[in-house]
Amino acid sequence: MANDKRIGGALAAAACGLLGTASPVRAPAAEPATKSTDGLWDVDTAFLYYGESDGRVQDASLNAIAVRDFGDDRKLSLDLGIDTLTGASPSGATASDQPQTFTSPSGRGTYTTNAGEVPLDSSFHDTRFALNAGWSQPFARLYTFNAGLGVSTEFDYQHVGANLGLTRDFNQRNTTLNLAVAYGQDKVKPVGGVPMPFSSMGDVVDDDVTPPSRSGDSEDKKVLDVLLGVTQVLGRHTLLRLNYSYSDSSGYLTDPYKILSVVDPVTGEPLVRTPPPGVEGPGGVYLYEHRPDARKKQSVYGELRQDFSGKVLSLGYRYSTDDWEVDSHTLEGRFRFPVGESSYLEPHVRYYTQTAADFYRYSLADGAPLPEFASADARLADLDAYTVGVKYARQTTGGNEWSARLEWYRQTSKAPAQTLIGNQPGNVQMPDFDAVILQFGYHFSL
Amino acid sequence: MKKTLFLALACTTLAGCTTVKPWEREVLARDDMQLDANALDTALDDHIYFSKEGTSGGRGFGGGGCGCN
Amino acid sequence: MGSPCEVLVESSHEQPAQAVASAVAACAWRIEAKFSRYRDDSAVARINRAGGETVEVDEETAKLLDFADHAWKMSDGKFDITSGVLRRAWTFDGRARVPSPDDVHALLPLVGWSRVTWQRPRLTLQPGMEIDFGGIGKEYAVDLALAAAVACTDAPVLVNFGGDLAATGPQRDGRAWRVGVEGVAGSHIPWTLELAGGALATSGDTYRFITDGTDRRPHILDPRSGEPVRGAPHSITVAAATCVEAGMWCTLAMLEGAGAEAFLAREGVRHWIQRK
Amino acid sequence: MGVNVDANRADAEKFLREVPIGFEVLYDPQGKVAEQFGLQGMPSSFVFDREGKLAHTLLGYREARRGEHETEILNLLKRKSS
Repeated sequence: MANDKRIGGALAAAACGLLGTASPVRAPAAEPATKSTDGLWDVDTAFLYYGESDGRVQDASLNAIAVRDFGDDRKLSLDLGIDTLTGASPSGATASDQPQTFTSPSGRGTYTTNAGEVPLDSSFHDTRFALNAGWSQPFARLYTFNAGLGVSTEFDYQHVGANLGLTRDFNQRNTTLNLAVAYGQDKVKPVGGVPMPFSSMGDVVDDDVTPPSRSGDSEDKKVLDVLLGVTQVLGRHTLLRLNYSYSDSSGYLTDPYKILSVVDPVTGEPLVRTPPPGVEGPGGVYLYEHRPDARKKQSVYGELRQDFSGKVLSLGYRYSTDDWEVDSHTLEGRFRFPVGESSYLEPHVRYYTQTAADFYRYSLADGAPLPEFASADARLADLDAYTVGVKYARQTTGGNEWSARLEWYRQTSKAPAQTLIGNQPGNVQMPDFDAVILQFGYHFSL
Repeated sequence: MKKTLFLALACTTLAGCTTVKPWEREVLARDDMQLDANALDTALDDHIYFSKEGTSGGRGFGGGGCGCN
Repeated sequence: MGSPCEVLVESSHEQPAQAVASAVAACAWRIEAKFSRYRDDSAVARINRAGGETVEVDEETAKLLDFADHAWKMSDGKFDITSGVLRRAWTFDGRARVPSPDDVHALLPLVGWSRVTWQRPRLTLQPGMEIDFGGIGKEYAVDLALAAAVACTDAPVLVNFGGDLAATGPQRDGRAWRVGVEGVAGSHIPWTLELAGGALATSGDTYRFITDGTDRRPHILDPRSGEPVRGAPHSITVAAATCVEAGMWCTLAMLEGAGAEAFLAREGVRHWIQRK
Repeated sequence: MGVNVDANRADAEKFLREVPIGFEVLYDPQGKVAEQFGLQGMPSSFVFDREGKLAHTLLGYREARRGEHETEILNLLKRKSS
């Protein structure tokens, strides 16, 4: 036989001729293939819509997390997110029984709020890109090390962050200790420049002029987070996670777009101001807020996961306290139960409550000495929030999964009584809102 | 005080549990029993709550790096 | 068929297993009866008795002859179903009997498919020539028996005729069938192969060999020289889609002698070769 | 030989259908064998020599150490029975 001649095809054809149709169709003999996840990307994608009532903030985002296992649990993860935010958010100014006119943050124009409405700044829209990359790998059998880098960018905000983590298993892997550190460096570049603390909202200026009372173009903020966690197996069906975290923020923690109304110390009504003739400007006195330049926060987080023969209940609780005196409790529950062979439903509830920051003010009284710090941001007031939602997920025959999630969120806030002035206690209007969260997800491998 | 309480709680759990043997983890190994079973959902939620509420994080380093707060 | 035959049916019910067993047995007996050169009433015996006369053969025999014809062409004459007469000089029963070169040369004129006239469905051998379907018949029986089994049941089935075997697919739980292959004579480690479907065939001197005191001579003869192939492995096992193919690969590789490994590797055939 | 320790045998059978393996599997739903061997982690492998003596214990599985394990097993196989 000539050495270079291949006869496989001819032999197969001859065998086929011999066996004809009597030959059963069979898979060729092969060693059992080991199903491997090596060299595959595991991708979780989601489209999320977040929409607040009354045409306030709306946000649409696309997110993808891709994880690749390089074997032996050495994993690379890439996390990409894009979101576009539009709509109006509360400026911090109080409502009034008169229409109110404000200068927009750029200092180039004005907007007006109707009588009896909470002032919203509608110039608020932005697109954010975020990218995180992480690597995790086990070493010395019981340890896992992970590290990550992240960046995000917005029109007026930049973030760079890095994190490191170490995990060790004990007690036949029934106990896992986790220590993680994250450091973030952010840069704020507010539209129109960084307003000086408590400077008053100025009149409209020309395009080539910097609005008054601006201290510069940008400010920095640093955040150091340390997290210590314990995961404990409590039984064959029960898992408990406890975290203690410490967060230290410093630098520019003020919101450059938030203002406080200056009100009559007797009536509590916003002061009325008339801009100079021929000049557009605010119809009241509004001061830019000023927050402390440091915040130390501690929190304890516990999560319990319990299996009830295929149904999984997870309960979470977080207590957080900080030196701004914002103390919060969060309670969260999810219950996942199978529906049919390849689907599950997961109702979700969440309750959140917080106390106001010690420098929260509903407004500032005219003529009174300025406090050291003040903010009328409702997110720093006494606040309650509820979330109720449900998720439905279904596995495709190919092993991929799509899901849909619909949640409803209601937030109500309250200004602490001691921050109210004059007649305010009877007619406080907080920027409460409802929102829906709609998410579509698809999980696949490639 | 709070810190002490937390550490005491952790110690109790470490010591006071019957050990689950390596071969008894079939339920714990299930995807839906992983603490990060809803990783993307919780990350997105954390981001929303970060921008709407006064405190954030706790579960992990959730929600930061955004000018929305 | 001169070798133990078995059929494995993975079923918890007795009835389908019985039906499969009957079908496989019927198939085995039919082919044994039709193509055995040891039975006077077989189709092969009728051809071999013709004494130079033209014989008209039935469709099934014609297909086997076509296959043999293809194999002869493919192997440049190394595979030849007329080489059986050489056995008159060589006896593969383990006794030490090495024939003289003269004995062998005297038989060579009776060997060679080129001396045969095959015009479907008519076959004419030279007087004194014989054919046999060794190296095809048993493998063909395995493939047919498996087809017969598939017709009776959906259950996973493995048919094993003396080490040549074929399976419908993996076992019910997805595991491959484990097949023990007799090791090199003298060693007691049977090694196992996995078969998740398709067929395995083994060719070698595990059972039958003669020895001249120095050299173990496999029962493969080169029809062109009449001599056993030198440097042939002790055994060759090949996996292929059908048993007929697997068996033919074994035989062809055996005929390559020392080049068996290179041959199978070049052809990209999955194989296991044992040498002493 | 594999010892499966799933409490529910159907789970194991489902897995085996997806990932066919070529060795015998014994079922130990109560974990008796696991207990006997004092299993420290999953998966655990125990390699015995020709005399049936425990030669190696492998805890966990690392693709990177596959060659090492193969060599160990081949060395044991090469060793003649005494």
